[in-house]
Amino acid sequence: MSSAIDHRRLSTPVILCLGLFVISASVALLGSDGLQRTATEMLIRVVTVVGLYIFIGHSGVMSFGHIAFMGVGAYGVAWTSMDPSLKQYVLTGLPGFLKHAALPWIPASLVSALLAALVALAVGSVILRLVGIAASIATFSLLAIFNVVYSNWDSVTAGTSSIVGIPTPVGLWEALGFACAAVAIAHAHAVSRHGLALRAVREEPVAARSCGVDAYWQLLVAFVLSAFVCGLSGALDAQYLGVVNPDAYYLGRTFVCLAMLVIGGVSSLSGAVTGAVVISALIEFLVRLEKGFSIGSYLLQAPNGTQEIMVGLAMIVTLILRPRGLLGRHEFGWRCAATNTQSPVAVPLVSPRSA
Amino acid sequence: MANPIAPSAPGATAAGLQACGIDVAFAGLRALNAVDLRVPPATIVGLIGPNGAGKTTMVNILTGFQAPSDGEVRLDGKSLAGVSAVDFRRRGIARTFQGGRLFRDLGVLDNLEVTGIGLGLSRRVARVEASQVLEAMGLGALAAQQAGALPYTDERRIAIARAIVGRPRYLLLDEPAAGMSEHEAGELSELIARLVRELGCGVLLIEHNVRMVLDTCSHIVVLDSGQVIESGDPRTVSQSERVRHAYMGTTADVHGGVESVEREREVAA
Amino acid sequence: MTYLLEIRDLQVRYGGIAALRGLDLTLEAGETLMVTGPNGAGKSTLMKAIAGLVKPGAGRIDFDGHLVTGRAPETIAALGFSMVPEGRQAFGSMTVLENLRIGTGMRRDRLAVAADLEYVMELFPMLRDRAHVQAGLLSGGQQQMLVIARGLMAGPRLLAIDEPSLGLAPNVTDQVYEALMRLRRDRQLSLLIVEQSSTRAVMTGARMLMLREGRSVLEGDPRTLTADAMRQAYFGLEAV
Amino acid sequence: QNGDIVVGFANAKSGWMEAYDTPARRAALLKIDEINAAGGLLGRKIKVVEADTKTDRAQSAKAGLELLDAGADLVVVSCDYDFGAPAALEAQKKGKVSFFLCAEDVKAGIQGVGKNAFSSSVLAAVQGATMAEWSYNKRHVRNAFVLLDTTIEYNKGTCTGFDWMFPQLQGAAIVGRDTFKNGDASIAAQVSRIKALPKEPDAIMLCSYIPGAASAVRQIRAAGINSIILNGAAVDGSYWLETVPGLTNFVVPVQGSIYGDDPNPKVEEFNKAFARKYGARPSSTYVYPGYTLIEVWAKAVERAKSLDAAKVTAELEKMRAEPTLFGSRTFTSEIHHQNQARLLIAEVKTGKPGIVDDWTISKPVPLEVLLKK
Amino acid sequence: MNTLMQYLFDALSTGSLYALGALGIALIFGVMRLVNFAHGDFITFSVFVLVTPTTEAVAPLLVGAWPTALLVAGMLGTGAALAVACELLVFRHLRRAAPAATMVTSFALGFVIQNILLVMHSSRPKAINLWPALNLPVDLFGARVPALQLLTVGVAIVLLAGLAWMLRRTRIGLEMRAAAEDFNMARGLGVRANRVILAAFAMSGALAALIGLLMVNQTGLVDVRMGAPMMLVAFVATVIGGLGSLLGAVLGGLLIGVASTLLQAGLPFDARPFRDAFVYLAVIALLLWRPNGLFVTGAMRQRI
Ligand SMILES: Nc1ncnc2c1ncn2[C@@H]1O[C@H](COP(=O)(O)OP(=O)(O)OP(=O)(O)O)[C@@H](O)[C@H]1O
Ligand SMILES: Nc1ncnc2c1ncn2[C@@H]1O[C@H](COP(=O)(O)OP(=O)(O)OP(=O)(O)O)[C@@H](O)[C@H]1O
Ligand SMILES: [Mg+2]
Ligand SMILES: [Mg+2]
Repeated sequence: MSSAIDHRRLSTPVILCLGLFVISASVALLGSDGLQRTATEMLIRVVTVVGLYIFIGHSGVMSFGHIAFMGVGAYGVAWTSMDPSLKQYVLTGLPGFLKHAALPWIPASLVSALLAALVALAVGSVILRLVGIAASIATFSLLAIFNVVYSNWDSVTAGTSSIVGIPTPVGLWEALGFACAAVAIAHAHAVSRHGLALRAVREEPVAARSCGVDAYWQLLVAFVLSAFVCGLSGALDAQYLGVVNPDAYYLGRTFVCLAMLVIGGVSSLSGAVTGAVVISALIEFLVRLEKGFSIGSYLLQAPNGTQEIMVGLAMIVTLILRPRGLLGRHEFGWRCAATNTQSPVAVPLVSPRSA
Repeated sequence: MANPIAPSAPGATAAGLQACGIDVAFAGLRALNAVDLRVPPATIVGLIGPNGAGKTTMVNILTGFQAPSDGEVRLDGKSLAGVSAVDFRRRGIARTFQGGRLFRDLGVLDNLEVTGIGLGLSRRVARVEASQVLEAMGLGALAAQQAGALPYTDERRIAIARAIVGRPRYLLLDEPAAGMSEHEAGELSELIARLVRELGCGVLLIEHNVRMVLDTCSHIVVLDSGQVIESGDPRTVSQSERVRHAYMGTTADVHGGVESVEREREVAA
Repeated sequence: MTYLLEIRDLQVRYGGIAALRGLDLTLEAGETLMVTGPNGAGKSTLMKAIAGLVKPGAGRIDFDGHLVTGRAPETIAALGFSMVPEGRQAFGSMTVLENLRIGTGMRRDRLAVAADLEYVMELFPMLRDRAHVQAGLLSGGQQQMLVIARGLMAGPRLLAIDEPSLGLAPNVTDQVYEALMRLRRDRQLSLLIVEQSSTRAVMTGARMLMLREGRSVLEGDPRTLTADAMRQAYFGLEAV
Repeated sequence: QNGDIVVGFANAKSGWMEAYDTPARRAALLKIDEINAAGGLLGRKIKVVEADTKTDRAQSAKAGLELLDAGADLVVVSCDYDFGAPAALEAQKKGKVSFFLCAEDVKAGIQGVGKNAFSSSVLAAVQGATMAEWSYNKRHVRNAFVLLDTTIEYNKGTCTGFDWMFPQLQGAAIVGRDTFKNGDASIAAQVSRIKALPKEPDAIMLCSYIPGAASAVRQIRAAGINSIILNGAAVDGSYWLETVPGLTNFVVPVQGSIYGDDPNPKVEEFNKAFARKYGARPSSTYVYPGYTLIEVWAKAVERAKSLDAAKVTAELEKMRAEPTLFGSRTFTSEIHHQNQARLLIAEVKTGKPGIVDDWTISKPVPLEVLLKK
Repeated sequence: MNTLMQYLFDALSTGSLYALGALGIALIFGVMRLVNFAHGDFITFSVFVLVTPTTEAVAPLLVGAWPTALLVAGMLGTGAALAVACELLVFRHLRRAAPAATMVTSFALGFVIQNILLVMHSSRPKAINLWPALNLPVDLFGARVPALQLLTVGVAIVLLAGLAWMLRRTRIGLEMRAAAEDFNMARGLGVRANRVILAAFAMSGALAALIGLLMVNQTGLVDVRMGAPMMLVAFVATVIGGLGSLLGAVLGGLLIGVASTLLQAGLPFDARPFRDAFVYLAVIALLLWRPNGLFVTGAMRQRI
């Protein structure tokens, strides 16, 4: 483990992707059908949480709104990839070009993610003038608005009831691919000038200005990018489950994903991934515990409802023991020894500028 | 000789960073009152005055962090009214803060790099510049440290380093030597002198370490409760009764403290 | 004999960095000790350790006969220790007056508190003028005055000040020192002052303790110490 | 392929759906016991496997899979369309018959899942329509105020039915509408809107469910409005009546009576059997569809002499007014739901609920109405 | 005219209910910089002590059966006790943690509380008719208002005054704010910060219980999910009011309540389901207009 992201080193994303691959592969080889689905869900969650990380991790602004982008992505696929014959049934109000559209799943996913990014651009350009908790509330309002609109815009979203019949091409490997893509995007942003500048804004907004950093612009970049990734995760989610519903992209998921991020370590990409993986694993384990493990002849079983309670407690304990999350500010990677030699004070202050 | 910072008539283009007739009013308090001040290129101007005189406020005005209630800031005669703090920096007007204000969670090198990025450099170039400045200031050893863990005085050094990345044309230092020993303060003066020599950078130095100001500045402005009460070269200022009374008292820091030691003895006895 | 403050083999580390490596220090009631030393020497850490704000790795601190290592800060404060931290940490969101009142919670003698309030406002008239202003809006030096006053308002037996002159106009610094000397005389107030300028040490006629790299490298009456010895200690040039 | 027939239950055993799923599942299990006691189905015993959906859509799908892996021939999914559908879809994919425990949304069938998905309950729209026609004929209701809780689809369905039927009736008019959300801390504004009407409406059609419905009624009555309140079946049961002491003029359409006064004595026998097995009488009419679905499915299997989904579905779709313990059931190749059915009318009088009448709507609710076309 | 009055009263009462919720959040935030997402579940939990735990449909009264005075005391006590327990077992150990961590912890805590209630009481709402008298309408300026609404308004006003006085004028209030701003510094100055914060939690817990009491009289039911929505509205209210400012919180709560009631009354039918969307749009607009909320507190105002 080594501290702070270093842009000359790609080991972090590589390690993360390898890790995810190993998990997926072993599940694919050993796991049951159900376990594979769990792994797929986990990978989709990874995409979501990484999306959250891109914005929250660098800006330090708690966003409650990103699951709305996930929802936008999810409904996006419903609109673009669903069989037209079904659409005229449930989505009567769709504009013609969407009514007849039936894109293949990858284009559909990308288009939906772009849609989410566009929404983010529109919303972000307004609310990102706010800072801190005010911004958080603005994002929360965004989530609430999304939910209200998608729950009542019956002709286009089928209102509160689920849209079913979305093609479900997304399985373990597809999810893995996108998870790795998300990790790559996040890393690229983290080590880019935008990532660093935004971290500076998080630490000392005032000083950042005195360094010529334009907070609003940096926030917007991260916001749109993270919305894109979250939109992507929504698209995946919809095409994995085949069902979308406004409430599936509301408070419950928001809190779970935020918890995964914070518990992994807000300001660390490795943390985001770890959080998603660890908590998903924990949940699955407890679910199975509720179903009952048969150890030999002896059946070990927990009463229904314990899973939720245990997960909650586990989160609390983790945060008490590691307030900065499992990884804190650390990233997975091979430490390259930093060599700092005290140099004579004779060096000129500034080199001839490399134009 | 002509007073190098005498405010030039409005409209006239005088080289330098210039504040013209600045008024600042806070709820029921006149922090600055028709203050004129100019920092010419390649000179060190000192700004001293009692606590609450308005020095920091002046810096905020001169760096666009605060808009004056009246008056305007000019750069080489061009008005900077309505320009954001960010653009002030991009036009080469850098500052430090009274309290370090480092990016505590970032590494020292990253702290400097941020400036480079803010000025539009690519990350790679910014990093090179950053490490050069660090080396030049003899702080290379701190590069890998986390800014938040630095002792107070190192904090202040890094803050200066961060400000001078990308060779600003003007540098406004708000009490850079606070908490430094005479020795450390001495090193700092040298550094500032080098800035002027090597970058032709104009410096506004705010300090309560009077000796340092007298030694390094070619011109000194004295503020008291928002008004300029004295302005001239170190001699005139240090001799001005008004300044002594309003500000210096009988200070150890000015003259080796001998006489004040006597006073203290009496008090103690 | 018993000391007001007695520190033995005090060690403090922040994660990897050792800030104090076995420090010994004693202070008698009514005595003044000037702590100097290059930057990063561990002066502020020493203050924090006494106040109970950082937990020592080893060693013991006795204050007024009570073992206080590892005790809660409020308990230590209640024993009569008050600290003025480094670099103005006023409660920025509260008014000047509220800042001054905070420290007086442990004091029962309301009259004395009122008297002290008068006193500090005499000392720093600014405090009276801006009594109801939010402390965070004050200027740097004004805040420094405030925290010094706040420290006094706690009516301590031992007052520890980390760089009192920080950001203060020279004449104000004089006033502060005069006041401290007066208090030392009138109230037997013991002082532990971190101060960079050794001339101040000379002026106050206090014992001086110089730290470097977490150790005590020089101790004694500054008037008798040779400038040479001081320089050597300060820069760690071992005299050969 | 001999051995046991496997019926899988993918229901919520935790989370808030649990309260809705468990009673219906228990009724279903009761029926299965009866069948097994009577020698089983196609001469084979019925074995039950269960999986918890945890009131979560993704878990629901996994639960469905799990049951299919366990060789389920029939998959019984959660009461609510949203939480049942994912499991039902898995069954559909694997070409198995699935039944919703008590879904009353037309999508919980061909239109929303596939050709092998059914629900034996009575569509929400039918409940709404029944309220309209019955109150018009039996209570001379001529003008009604519609209060819709937009939280879930069921509510919208109920109001759809009412809105379809009521205006068709000679001289009947809807004089006002409003909406609220089940979680709203207060519906004062909605109540005031009713009070602002020139004259108190004959009836208020309340499309909601407990708890929202109960607190709405409480606030309506607290404001001194005494109109007859019409509802969907979702508010059946006496457990919440404490909320509005002395409640009266409150009508609910149900499939069978839990109050011991069902015209069909067999229903009361069932209630007793239920109480004997589970220690408490059914708490609402939503117990019954669980029983019915096993009943009709078993009949279909007997007739098809096979568990093959296609054959069973075909048999189910042949059912016209098929008598069951809780009224007759009809399935067609268009609709795997009851879009016209006899419902009992339960009325609460001074806090005491009881069956006062029964009613079958004069014409079935057309598909396009159900689909909100 | 009458209807207008009617709507005004409705708006006011809904508003004051939210205002009370906001008070609880604001109190803890003002004292801990902690946005306590468990607050909603404090409400639910303290309401549920009214009935005996059972998964059956009908739950016999527990505390609900006690004489009024005892009942109120019992509920407020439970609320306070729960909050104190949470502080002692959880939040106390997170003093140094970042706001994000404490926030996540708080909703994890809420999640746990809610699921414990689910296991104990099942998800079935439980009917309870506490003080029927409160639901009798009172005639006032040509409007008929349930007495409960008047009570709510009254309680809100009294509590606001009381708490504001407590924070501004009393020593404990002073110490609370000091502890909130710089925990260690405050201790260094002899403030028994932990006790102070404990007290604050006790108060907010009692406040939660009080809201629960009012809500249960409004709805006549106890339901596992009754607290959460209230908490969210309260959270928003606290922020638009100006974080840390009690008066702001109350005003924020009122605003939201009034806004949603009047929108409900004024919007055309087809737009009414979108009511909350409009409310939240208004929230965003308000924030853009006053980013630090209606009442800017010292915590928000800083100089360079
Ligand atoms: N935002 C503000 N609101 C109210 N008063 C302010 C504000 N900013 C500054 N002041 C007041 O303006 C005066 C000047 O403040 P300033 O910080 O410029 O003084 P200074 O010369 O820097 O003092 P010091 O040497 O102590 O730093 C002070 O009295 C301060 O209280
Ligand atoms: N919060 C911290 N985390 C990690 N290291 C720290 C922390 N605070 C201080 N240190 C380290 O402890 C050592 C002593 O720091 P300290 O602040 O006590 O020095 P000092 O003598 O007060 O310096 P100055 O004269 O600049 O105030 C320094 O090396 C510093 O890097
Ligand atoms: Mg200043
Ligand atoms: Mg220090």
